[in-house]
Amino acid sequence: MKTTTDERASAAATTGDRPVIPDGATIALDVRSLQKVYRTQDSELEAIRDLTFQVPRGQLVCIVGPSGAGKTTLLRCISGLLESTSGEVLLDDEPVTGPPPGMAVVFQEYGRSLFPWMTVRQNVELPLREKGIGRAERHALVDEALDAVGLGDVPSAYPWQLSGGMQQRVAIARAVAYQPEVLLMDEPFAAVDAQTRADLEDLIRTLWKRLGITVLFVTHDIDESVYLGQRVLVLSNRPTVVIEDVRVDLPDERDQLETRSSRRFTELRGHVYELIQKAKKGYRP
Amino acid sequence: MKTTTDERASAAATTGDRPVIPDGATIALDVRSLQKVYRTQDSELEAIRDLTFQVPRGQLVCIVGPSGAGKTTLLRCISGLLESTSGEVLLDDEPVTGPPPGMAVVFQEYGRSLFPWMTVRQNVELPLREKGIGRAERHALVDEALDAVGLGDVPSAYPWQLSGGMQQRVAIARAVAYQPEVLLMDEPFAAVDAQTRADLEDLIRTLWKRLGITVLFVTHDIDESVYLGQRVLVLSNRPTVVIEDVRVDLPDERDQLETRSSRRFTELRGHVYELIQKAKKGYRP
Amino acid sequence: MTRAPRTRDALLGLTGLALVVAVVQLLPTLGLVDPAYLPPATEMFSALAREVTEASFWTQLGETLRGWAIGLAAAMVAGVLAGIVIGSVDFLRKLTASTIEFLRPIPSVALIPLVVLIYGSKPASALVLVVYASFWQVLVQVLYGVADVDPVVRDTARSYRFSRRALVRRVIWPTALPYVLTGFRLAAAVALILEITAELVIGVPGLGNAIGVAQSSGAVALTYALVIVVGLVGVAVNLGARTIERRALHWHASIRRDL
Amino acid sequence: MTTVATWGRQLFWLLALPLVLLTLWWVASADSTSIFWPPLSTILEAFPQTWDADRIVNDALPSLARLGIGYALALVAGVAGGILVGLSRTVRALCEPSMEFFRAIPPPVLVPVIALFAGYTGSTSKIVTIALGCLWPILLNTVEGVRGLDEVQLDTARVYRFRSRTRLLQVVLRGASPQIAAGARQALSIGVILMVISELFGANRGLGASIVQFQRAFAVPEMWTGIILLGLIGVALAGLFRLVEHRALAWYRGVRRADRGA
Amino acid sequence: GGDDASAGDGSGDDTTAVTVGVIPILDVAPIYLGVEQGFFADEGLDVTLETAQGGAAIVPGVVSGQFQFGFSNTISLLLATSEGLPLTVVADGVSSTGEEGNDFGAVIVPADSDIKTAADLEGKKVAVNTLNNINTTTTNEAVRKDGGDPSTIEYVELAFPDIIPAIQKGDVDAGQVVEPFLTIGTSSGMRAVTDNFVQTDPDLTVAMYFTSEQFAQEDPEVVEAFTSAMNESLDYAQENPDAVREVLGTYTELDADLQEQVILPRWTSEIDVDSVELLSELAVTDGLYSEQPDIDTLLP
Ligand SMILES: Nc1ncnc2c1ncn2[C@@H]1O[C@H](COP(=O)(O)OP(=O)(O)OP(=O)(O)O)[C@@H](O)[C@H]1O
Ligand SMILES: Nc1ncnc2c1ncn2[C@@H]1O[C@H](COP(=O)(O)OP(=O)(O)OP(=O)(O)O)[C@@H](O)[C@H]1O
Ligand SMILES: [Mg+2]
Ligand SMILES: [Mg+2]
Repeated sequence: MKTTTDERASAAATTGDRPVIPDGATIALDVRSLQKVYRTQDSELEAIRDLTFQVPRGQLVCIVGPSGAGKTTLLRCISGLLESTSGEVLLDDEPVTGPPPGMAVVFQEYGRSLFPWMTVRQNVELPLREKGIGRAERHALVDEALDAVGLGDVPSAYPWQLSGGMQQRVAIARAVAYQPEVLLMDEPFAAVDAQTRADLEDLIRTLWKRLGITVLFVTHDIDESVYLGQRVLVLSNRPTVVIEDVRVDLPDERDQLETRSSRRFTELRGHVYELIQKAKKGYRP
Repeated sequence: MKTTTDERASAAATTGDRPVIPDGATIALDVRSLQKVYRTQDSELEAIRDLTFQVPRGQLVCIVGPSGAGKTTLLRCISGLLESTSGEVLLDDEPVTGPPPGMAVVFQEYGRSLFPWMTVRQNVELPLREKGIGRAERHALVDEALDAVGLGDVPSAYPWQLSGGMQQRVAIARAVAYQPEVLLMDEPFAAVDAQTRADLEDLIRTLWKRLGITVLFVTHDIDESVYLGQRVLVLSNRPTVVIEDVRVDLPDERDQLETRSSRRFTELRGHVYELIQKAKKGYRP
Repeated sequence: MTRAPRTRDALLGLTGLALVVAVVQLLPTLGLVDPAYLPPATEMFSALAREVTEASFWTQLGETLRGWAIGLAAAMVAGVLAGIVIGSVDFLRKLTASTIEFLRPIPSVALIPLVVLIYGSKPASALVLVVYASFWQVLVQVLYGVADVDPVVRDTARSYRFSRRALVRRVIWPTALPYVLTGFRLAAAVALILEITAELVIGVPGLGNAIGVAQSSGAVALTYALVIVVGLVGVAVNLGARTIERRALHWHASIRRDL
Repeated sequence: MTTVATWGRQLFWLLALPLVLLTLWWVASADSTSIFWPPLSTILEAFPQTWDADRIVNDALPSLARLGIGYALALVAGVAGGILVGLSRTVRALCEPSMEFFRAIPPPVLVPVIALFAGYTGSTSKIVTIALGCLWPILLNTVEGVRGLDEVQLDTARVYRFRSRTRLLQVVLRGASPQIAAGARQALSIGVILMVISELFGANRGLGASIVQFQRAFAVPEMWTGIILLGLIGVALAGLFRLVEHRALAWYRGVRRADRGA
Repeated sequence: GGDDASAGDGSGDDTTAVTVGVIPILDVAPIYLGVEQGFFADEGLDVTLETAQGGAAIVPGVVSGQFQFGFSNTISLLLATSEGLPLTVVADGVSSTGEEGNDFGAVIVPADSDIKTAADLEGKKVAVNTLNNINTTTTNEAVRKDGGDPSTIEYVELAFPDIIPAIQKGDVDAGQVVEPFLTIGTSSGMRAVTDNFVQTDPDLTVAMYFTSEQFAQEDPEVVEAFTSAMNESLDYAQENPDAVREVLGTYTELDADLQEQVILPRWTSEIDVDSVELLSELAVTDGLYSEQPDIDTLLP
């Protein structure tokens, strides 16, 4: 039995006139009253207070929020790397207890997530091998992914021989080559230049459309969140709750120049910017 | 004998009608035909081919360039952490051989540049102690810097208890509290949210004006480079050379809303964007 | 490019050894110690020069090296396997911690009569001592190494759902490798020490036995000459370990920085 | 409430396996007639008579005191030397072969040389023997720890021009401390071993000397009690060590745990 | 040193291979000599000599069957017997010469020491190679006979090679040594204070060859053959001191001068039962064990 759109989630959509979750969509990801408290020896820190949202299969959701809000924490809970304090995360109606199959994560600490003892190519290839993909296909996927992120020429370099942006792109290539069903990305373009960033944005949208994957994309770039997402989840300051679930009612075909200069884009980004400013000032719904 | 403006540098300015280096300014930083080749066991990689530029005392220079161009390499050469292969770097007419006094650096790998065994406060305070600043003043500086980056409430946390953006802000606070004469920053705002980023941009400009420091600021955000800098150095693809030395002839008083919406700002950012695109395509002067 | 500094290193190492030799030469000749108990280096070397011409010396050296190598290899295999298994299974790690602490400090030397009793034939009893003593060295290093896996790296592997095998081979093993090599170097020395001691005390044929004979005959220079041989074996082992390290750990910060 | 439970759990982990092994030993040795494998019950009976107050005060304690002093010396020398060697490629190249040379020499043959300088009968030569043996794991691990330090951290220290003292104490030492701890831990058990070996020479009292004398007098159950006592001392010292490590490396455990989300 | 000592021509048809655990010192010269002379081969034994550092390692070796025979000092054998180890002596090993001032073991002191007689050792620090063993027992007895109180002596254990330097450095006041260290000591100007073996009993049986009871029962013929060859070797050694001095070079590292100078012990095929009994009594006096073991089971 698959859950479908529920009242609560649609009610949260305040921008645009359609709900953030289309009627009848299959829910891939269901986050229910998630709470996360970090416990240290002598103190407790509530990172996430109460998060509830649903993501239908094949949706591209951007998550924005002030620095230190709890976005990384959220992604780590969803990916099953971190145990939540209360509430639950369901993926395809199964509670997440450990990393589920078919999920790829691009970590915020991209540098540390690469294996320094392997070349770029080996880093990208290893998860594919683990997935059991044959040699020929694997090679094709790796080459394609590395080309797509503009690193076709350095497959035999080691991560520590690369610049920060290049390391980040290796991590992206690894996730892309993996052909996941669910893709979690934590500020994946933070270290690349504007032009590369635009290219990578388009790459993610292309992939997403082609493979029909569900994407959760954490970013600090408001323009990026609006340009990329079908929906932007704006989080409050720590302890985190959802301030607003913004539906991005831009046409599905997006273009770096055209879309970004459209009136609706400007409106939306203005709206999100305002929300962030409110969040920073401590506003909570 | 202090070097002053030289022909070559002024000739490089192509935007605006005044040279990028005002006549008669004292040169703080003089980079002369800098070349850097990375040598590994069996290969060589030329990161920087030939860089020559000068920065007068108290100027705020932004550096942009494609990912993997060699910006970090350049900063590391300037800070004396990396030996150049040929050419030289002069700081106040002294050749740089090791880290010079009065310089602060915010590393691109902000997370790794914090000492995990020290609290946030200790991390910020230690360089001040090393500089020989008295207890009371030190405390005031640390508090001020932490407040300025919005971390006044977590001084006794450890870096690993912080989010990525918070870690980055600790590294910034450390550099700011140090009150350097020369400040090198390598994509220092990559991991913070838009609002915080704007605040930090203004913080850097305020500090720069107040203390009259020389700032080299590497960024991927073209708007940021134009908003912040008096001058934007656009680098080519690896092996790096200067594509263009853009003078930012915006008024000295800048404002997030006003400046960014001015016509000249849009022109400049468009120009820089074009340069980056050219650089990405492999254009070299 | 990389050769030059390595030659320089070798020269420096030789300089260091030469300094030691000079000190050993000067102490007795200047009368700081009685040459009857610490003969000048030249005498040691001439005793050594005489010794290396005898076939029996080479037989003894061979016996010592064989016992040492077999024991060390066994300890390495056992220590690495046990270390990885225990280290990566939380339950086992907790369960065995106290027992490991208990067994580790029991001096192998104290086990000699038992060992002689159980493993009648002699090289085997030296072997047991060697394996017992060096096993702990390796095990403990591997345990530390396994615990040192970068959490982000571990998470990456987990999120891509690496199999256990791949986790061990691709993530845990490379992280633990620097520790394993340190363990190897510690264990190699301990194994040599135990091999020699066993030869000395139980009478297992080998260099240690020769040292014992020389000692109880009051042949001081010869004793030192044999000790020098033992030390040189140690130096050779370390050179080998360093070479392996340079190849296997070329990606590691410690090696990278040396380039 | 929770602390009681935590203690209980820790006690369980501490004792579970040893108890199982002891039971096995007990059962396996119960009917033993072999001189060298006396029944565990015999050994345990011999324990209190063998290690009476006199033995503890006059044999065990002086040995432990020597161990403590030797270990402390090794710690200081090993860490200081290790940092020196680890930081400088030149020093490393200069010292390494000589270090390896001395490290390979078994203490039993080195002891006469030590005695030549430190005296034959007093505590000094024993302390030096212990210190020399403990030195290597500490030194080696320190060297490796220093060599593996994070480059960005070192760069940070350089850029902010930390004085060498600060750089050594606050950056190098702290950063290498997890691995130094690994070495120190290893040295601890080597120290116990050497405490025994050092008493094979020029001693008339001491823990190790007692065990050796039992062994030579074929007092097998007593010898076993000595071996067990050594093991117990090892466990106790390891526990003590863990207490210290727990405090000194709190940050390190934090870093590790942080990403596991505790 | 070469090890062609075992290259005897005992390649008869029904030779029995036996391994003997010995200590590479002067005392065991007869067995090396006997092997060289073919005495063992004549008895149908193919002897392999394995050296160990001390009796403590040889006794377990014999009990476990790794060595068929071993060489150990009398006190060690008594101790082993008192702890219930099943051992049987098969031949005498080495005995005191019985000549004052000319024995193979003595307590030595620096030439200028104020220790003149055994009684002067009272309250002094004396080095021995093994605590609570034959050397302390006999030294104690020598002191006792000289009218001193041996309980005040502080014994320190040092390996033989280290005793002389320890005396010279003043770390100890005196030391009990055997050959070749006695000669090394006296030739470097030290003075023998008392011949502890002779003082205890001029006929003192210092060490013996032994086997395990089990082996003695299972292979009485081999034991008999060994005893007879061993006795022959002992007598031969006693009669041919030059041959002894020569064979020393094959299994020790003594230099040529020392080979000539060392005082040889006395070797005899007769076990002096009285002296063994005396040692056993003295061991009780010294507290090595509380109850005398049954000497008859130990001795043949
Ligand atoms: N291991 C930890 N122990 C204690 N507190 C932690 C830990 N990890 C994160 N926190 C705290 O949890 C809060 C949320 O952190 P998180 O990393 O999720 O933020 P974020 O939204 O990803 O921020 P950024 O955009 O800066 O990366 C922060 O206040 C941080 O201090
Ligand atoms: N240690 C190294 N060994 C070999 N090559 C290196 C090393 N460090 C950097 N490089 C190479 O030098 C080039 C420039 O690197 P650098 O880090 O300076 O780039 P960058 O401009 O800072 O890029 P980014 O914006 O992505 O951080 C890259 O191609 C990189 O692969
Ligand atoms: Mg984050
Ligand atoms: Mg960079």
